[in-house]
Amino acid sequence: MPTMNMLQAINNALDIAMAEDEKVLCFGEDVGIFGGVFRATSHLQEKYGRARCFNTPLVEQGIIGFANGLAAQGSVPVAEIQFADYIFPAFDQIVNETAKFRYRSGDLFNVGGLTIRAPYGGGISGGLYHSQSPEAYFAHTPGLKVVIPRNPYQAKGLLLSAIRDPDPVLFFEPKRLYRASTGEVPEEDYQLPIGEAEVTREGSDITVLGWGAQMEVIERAVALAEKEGISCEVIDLRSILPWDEDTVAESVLKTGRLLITHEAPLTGGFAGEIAATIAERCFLYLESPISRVTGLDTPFPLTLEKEYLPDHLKIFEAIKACVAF
Amino acid sequence: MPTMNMLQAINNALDIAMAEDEKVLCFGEDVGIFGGVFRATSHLQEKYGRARCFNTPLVEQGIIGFANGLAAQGSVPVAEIQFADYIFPAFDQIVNETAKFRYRSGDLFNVGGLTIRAPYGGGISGGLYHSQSPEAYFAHTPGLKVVIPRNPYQAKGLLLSAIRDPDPVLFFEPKRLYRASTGEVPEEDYQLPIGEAEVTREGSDITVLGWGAQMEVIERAVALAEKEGISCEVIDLRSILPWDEDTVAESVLKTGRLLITHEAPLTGGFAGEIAATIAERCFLYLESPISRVTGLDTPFPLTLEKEYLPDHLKIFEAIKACVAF
Amino acid sequence: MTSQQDIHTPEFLTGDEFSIPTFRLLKQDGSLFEGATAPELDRDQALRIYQAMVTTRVLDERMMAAQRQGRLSFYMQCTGEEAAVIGATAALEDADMIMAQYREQGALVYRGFTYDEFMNQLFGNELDYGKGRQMPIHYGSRKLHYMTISSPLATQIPQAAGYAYGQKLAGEGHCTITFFGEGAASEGDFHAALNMASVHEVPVIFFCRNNGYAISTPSIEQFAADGIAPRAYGYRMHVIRVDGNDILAVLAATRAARRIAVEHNKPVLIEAMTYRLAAHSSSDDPSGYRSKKEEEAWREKDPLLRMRLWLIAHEWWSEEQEKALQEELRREVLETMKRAEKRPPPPLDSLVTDVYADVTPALQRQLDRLKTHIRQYPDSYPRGASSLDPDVAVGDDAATEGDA
Amino acid sequence: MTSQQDIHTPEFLTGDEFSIPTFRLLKQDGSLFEGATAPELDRDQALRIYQAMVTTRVLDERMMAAQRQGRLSFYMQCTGEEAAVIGATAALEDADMIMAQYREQGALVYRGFTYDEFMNQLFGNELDYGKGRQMPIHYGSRKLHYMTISSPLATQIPQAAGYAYGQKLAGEGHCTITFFGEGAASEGDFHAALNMASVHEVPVIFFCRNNGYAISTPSIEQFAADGIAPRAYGYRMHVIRVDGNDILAVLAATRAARRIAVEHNKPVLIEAMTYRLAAHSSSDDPSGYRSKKEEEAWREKDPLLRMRLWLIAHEWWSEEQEKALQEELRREVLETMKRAEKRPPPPLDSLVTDVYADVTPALQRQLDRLKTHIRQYPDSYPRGASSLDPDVAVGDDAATEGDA
Ligand SMILES: Cc1ncc(C[n+]2csc(CCOP(=O)(O)OP(=O)(O)O)c2C)c(N)n1
Ligand SMILES: Cc1ncc(C[n+]2csc(CCOP(=O)(O)OP(=O)(O)O)c2C)c(N)n1
Ligand SMILES: [Mg+2]
Ligand SMILES: [Mg+2]
Repeated sequence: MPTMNMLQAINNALDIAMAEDEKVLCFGEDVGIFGGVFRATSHLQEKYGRARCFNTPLVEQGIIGFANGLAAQGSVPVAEIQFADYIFPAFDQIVNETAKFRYRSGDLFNVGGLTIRAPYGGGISGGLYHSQSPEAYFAHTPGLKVVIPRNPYQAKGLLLSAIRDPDPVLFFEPKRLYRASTGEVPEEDYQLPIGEAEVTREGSDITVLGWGAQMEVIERAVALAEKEGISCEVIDLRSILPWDEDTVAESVLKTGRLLITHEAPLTGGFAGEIAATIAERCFLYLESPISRVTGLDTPFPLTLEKEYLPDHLKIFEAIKACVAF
Repeated sequence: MPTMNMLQAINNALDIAMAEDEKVLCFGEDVGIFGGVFRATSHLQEKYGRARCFNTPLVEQGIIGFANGLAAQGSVPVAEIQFADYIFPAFDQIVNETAKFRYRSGDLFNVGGLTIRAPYGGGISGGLYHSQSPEAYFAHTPGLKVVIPRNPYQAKGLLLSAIRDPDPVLFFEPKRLYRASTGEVPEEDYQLPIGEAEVTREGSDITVLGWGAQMEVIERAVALAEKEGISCEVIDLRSILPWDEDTVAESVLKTGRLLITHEAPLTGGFAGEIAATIAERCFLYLESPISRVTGLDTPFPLTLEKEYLPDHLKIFEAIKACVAF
Repeated sequence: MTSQQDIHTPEFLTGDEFSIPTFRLLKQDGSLFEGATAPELDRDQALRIYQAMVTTRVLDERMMAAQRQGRLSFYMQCTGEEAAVIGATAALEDADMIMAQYREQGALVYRGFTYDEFMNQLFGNELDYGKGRQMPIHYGSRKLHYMTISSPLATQIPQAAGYAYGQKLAGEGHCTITFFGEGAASEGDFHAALNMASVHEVPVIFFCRNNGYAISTPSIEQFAADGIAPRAYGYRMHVIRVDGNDILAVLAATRAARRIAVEHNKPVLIEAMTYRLAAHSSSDDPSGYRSKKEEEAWREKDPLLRMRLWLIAHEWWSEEQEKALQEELRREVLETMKRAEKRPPPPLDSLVTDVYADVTPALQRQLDRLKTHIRQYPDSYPRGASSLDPDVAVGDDAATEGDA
Repeated sequence: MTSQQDIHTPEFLTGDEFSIPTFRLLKQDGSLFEGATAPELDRDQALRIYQAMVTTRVLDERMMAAQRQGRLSFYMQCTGEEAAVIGATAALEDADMIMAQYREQGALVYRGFTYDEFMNQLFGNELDYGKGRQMPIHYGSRKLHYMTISSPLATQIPQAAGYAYGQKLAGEGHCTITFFGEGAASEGDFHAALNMASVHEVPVIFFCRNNGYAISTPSIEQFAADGIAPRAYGYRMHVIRVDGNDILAVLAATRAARRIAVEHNKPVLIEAMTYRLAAHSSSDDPSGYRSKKEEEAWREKDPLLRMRLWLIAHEWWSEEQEKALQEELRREVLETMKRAEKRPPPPLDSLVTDVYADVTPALQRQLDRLKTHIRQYPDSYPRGASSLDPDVAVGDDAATEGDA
């Protein structure tokens, strides 16, 4: 099996989807001949022509508006937003249009073919505007699906599922891992399920839950915890919306403890939703308060980024505090 | 003391603020000679001239961009968004600009003078796009303040505080109550604190928490509960961001139970944040799971609006379920 | 690509040096302007157009009255703008896509949306294709290629560009028309749409109904320029301004625009100068912001009257036929309204369907809890309770029909 | 207000019937075009301008080199566009507001931002006015009336309209200039800004640097029209296109624009035709999307050289002075860079200040917990830990200085 980094896996998924179905189109700022500022769309214009892979003018609300129209028409647009920080000009097209298209028309029309890709997250010295993790903004929006992969294998399988999913999917890519994360990725077509979390490590003392780039951070924290004799069950949520309550609840019923981590600020972050739901479902089984290890309630900083981020040491300490509660 | 409805109280607050400080400006779609589609800005153009109260072109991103610039310059803009459902085209200007202006410049510049007013919420047969409660989208954004009044007295005092607050404030007005809610409102200038919840009724069995139009719904539910011998403590959160953890936690430490209600969909709604925080802070004192009574995880419907809304009966049943847990 | 000419003194341009004329064919008395030629139009199509205009007018009058009687929660009239909307639609092929703002019910009438279909949407009953989820006037029809209306303004404009791009790739010779008001054209989405359409060369017609007002805001507070038309220069887009109350001019202009769009894959902007004769909506009262005199002046330019006079001059129509048609339509409106009012609401399940292609387990749980609750208090939720009773429960022929 | 003229045949316009010339004064050899008159410019201001151009160029060259050496995380050059940015700034009063995109460091240099101030921002140290929160090149200066840069494109354009509206109400005769690229002009905020500015008659200058590219996207894929300038017609706004590499033309055009803005409260659009000679940023490599030949052709239009030749012709400058200035500046860059690199980071508290005017109790608790954590692992957070040691802790003179 070939080894790929996450960008290669994404590029490969796009390539497979475009080869298979000529209705699949890739576009966004600089995605054409240049292949995107991160090169996720490299060579696609060469292979599939300018009509199917192209640069757009610099206007996110237009990109998504255009994509909504294409999807309603029956095409399968995969629109790239250059950084998740720049998805907000398209917020209205996404939350008022994409999300509500099917519902408001009684399913006469829908934009289920739409996939929106955007690199998200910190750890790359990006400061306020090249670091944000906006998944919670979208997770409050019924009608959308939100998916985040943790490694190249997941990225390819989930992206292929997203493109073929009958509902619109926001696909956030942890850009810190674009080149840093490598692994074996099958050459052939495969899909991974949307809406299902994955237990990546079994354990008995505490459930540690995250998604995207935090999974790698969790692994480091858990290694420290295991050294201290704490047995951790690790879950990659993968889909933020809809999210897999059952898998998480089942795990917490077993471990009695839950820690959730994300880079986005604490207040209103998606960890709150998970904590609220699981605390309700597992009320009598919780042995300690659900712990949230997240970014601070501030914009994303630069020089003190390391201090800001929910790193393995903060998670490790929080695991210990839970277990010692 | 005169009796006013909520629109009159808001109009009165704007009038006082404009009379006192010539830097205060009111603008938005149709706010000029027409006085706004709900008439919240009636007569202000007549009184203070077209330069200080005016119609804008129909472009929310422009309204807030313009307002951000005005606030940075030292003016005190009070921008109206005609319906909270139409605030999303301005989402980028609000979450990437308004919220981060002071932080990113190290306080060289700020838009603290800005207030954004918008009618929100359901119950008026508005369907998908004249009913939304978007407070949770903004509550995930450090740098913003989010305030929601429950009645005319609160509306006037909180709006005057919002206008004079050194930070930008989103002021969501429960439009269902615009004319329906009336009460005594002092003629003179007064302010109510931002960031402080208010205990509107003391009780011992359960804390029932909400904001805006839900407060009236809570009162009806609580009246039913009291008849069954359940003593409810009722809290109006008033500020969604920053929110008053201490007052809520203190109440729950006493009652041991918490119910939170809002009209917005459950998943990612602000009740999740409150539940997560309070469950952590009051872990050992909770006698039943924190209950959330909210809108369904769907867009806002029309014909079946009554079925969709978290009304007094649903809250009443949830109160009973908590107490019976 | 920019022009190559140089100047050596700093001269500013403002666009005042050229002006955009208005294309007109038909005078208010039903005769043609000197030098004007009517577009090709046979009796059948002429009558189809005219009858659609009258059908729209009657619907609007009656439904606004119904709203005033409290039978309907909300309504919006097309009144005064029928020629713009129907003339443009008549210039298209019936399979071309229409993405409208909300005041374009005339387009639907022209394509054959029935009074029953209108009423089901207006009353949000079980047969509403939109399953009672949107406010009145948010029509949609898949079979008539009419995209369901969405309230947020201007969002359909870039969507139309995207839709048309898909049509171009499909290569079946269809195009998309998108209607919007001069107010909505202030939104950022407008700029995005026109720019993307011209860069990507898509077969789309941007049809602006410049009716003078956006609710209470007169166009003079909406923009400082000579209408919407000169914006086309910013995108090197074909543009024409047309008298929106002149059915022949609208038809001819839109036919020509369609040719440019479909044959050359070039977007076109049409600005139709017209006037919103009625209030913005049933919630509005224009007396606070404009004069009766202004309204009267425009009432004299009534597009229906203008076309009727033309038809009568052609002996394709008569006052008797007019009377009969009006009476028939009025009766039909009332009958269909009564039918629609009486129909049950959509079933409770429709609260959670169509959020996703399939109902998620979490949503199903929310619905189940809601059902339990409603069974406990059936009288408090008469609409929801009605569909819990198996006898009353309805299938979803509504959606199926609309889909057909 | 729309034009009154009628036509009776459907003729479409595209704007091709008129074209927008380019205003030029200075030839590349430093002499004036025939018929051209240089704007009033005394030796002092001419040298202030030229030295700002050279200072900017040297800063850019050195800092890009520093980035390549790994001393700096990120950098963006103004190279090739110095005349556009500095010429425009020199046409303003120093108290006029500047709201720039990110490639306008020349404006700051002209107003007196020192190399030390640049370096503190670039290295995000304790003296950075922005407290080390933003990526390199996000400068700001309150005392120099230069709004702190924000990465999201085009957001500053409607803000500039609002700022200028406030200036108009204040009545002190100031205006605002906002700079943006031809790429950013595709954003919805651009349309919003120009329309609002012309409707509300604000003293703002919209200055578009049309440098041919938005990262890899050539302007031909950005818009189909003759540049940005014709968009002004859509707002009935004064517009001029100017050779952006011609310092005299930019100066003259912007001075004239300022007069229109301040004396008549009318917004003006200036489109400066120029070229981004360097890569988009230190993260970019243009060889993938444009030819060396194209770059070379533009390198020959170097705006610095053009002005230098003009100055030398006036005997206001010499090759010796040039050499001395360059050497001095290079030395200064290196010295200030070394100083800035060595300075400690902003204190840990700066993570939570300025989110609100006052730190909220909840944020204070988050900070306290963070401090406890860092004290536990000081070696893992060297920057954060350094300010926990009271000896190293710094006050906030940074902010105070910037405010002065
Ligand atoms: C994004 C958005 N902002 C505001 C509104 C509220 N609104 C509904 S119609 C309208 C005026 C539209 O005017 P115009 O586009 O000229 O169309 P007309 O009503 O004249 O046909 C406004 C402000 C909305 N529906 N969507
Ligand atoms: C809203 C937004 N979208 C995308 C980006 C990413 N981005 C940064 S610079 C740039 C190109 C800007 O081009 P232009 O406006 O022409 O300015 P230039 O770099 O040529 O000076 C892009 C796409 C951004 N910063 N903000
Ligand atoms: Mg209008
Ligand atoms: Mg550029």
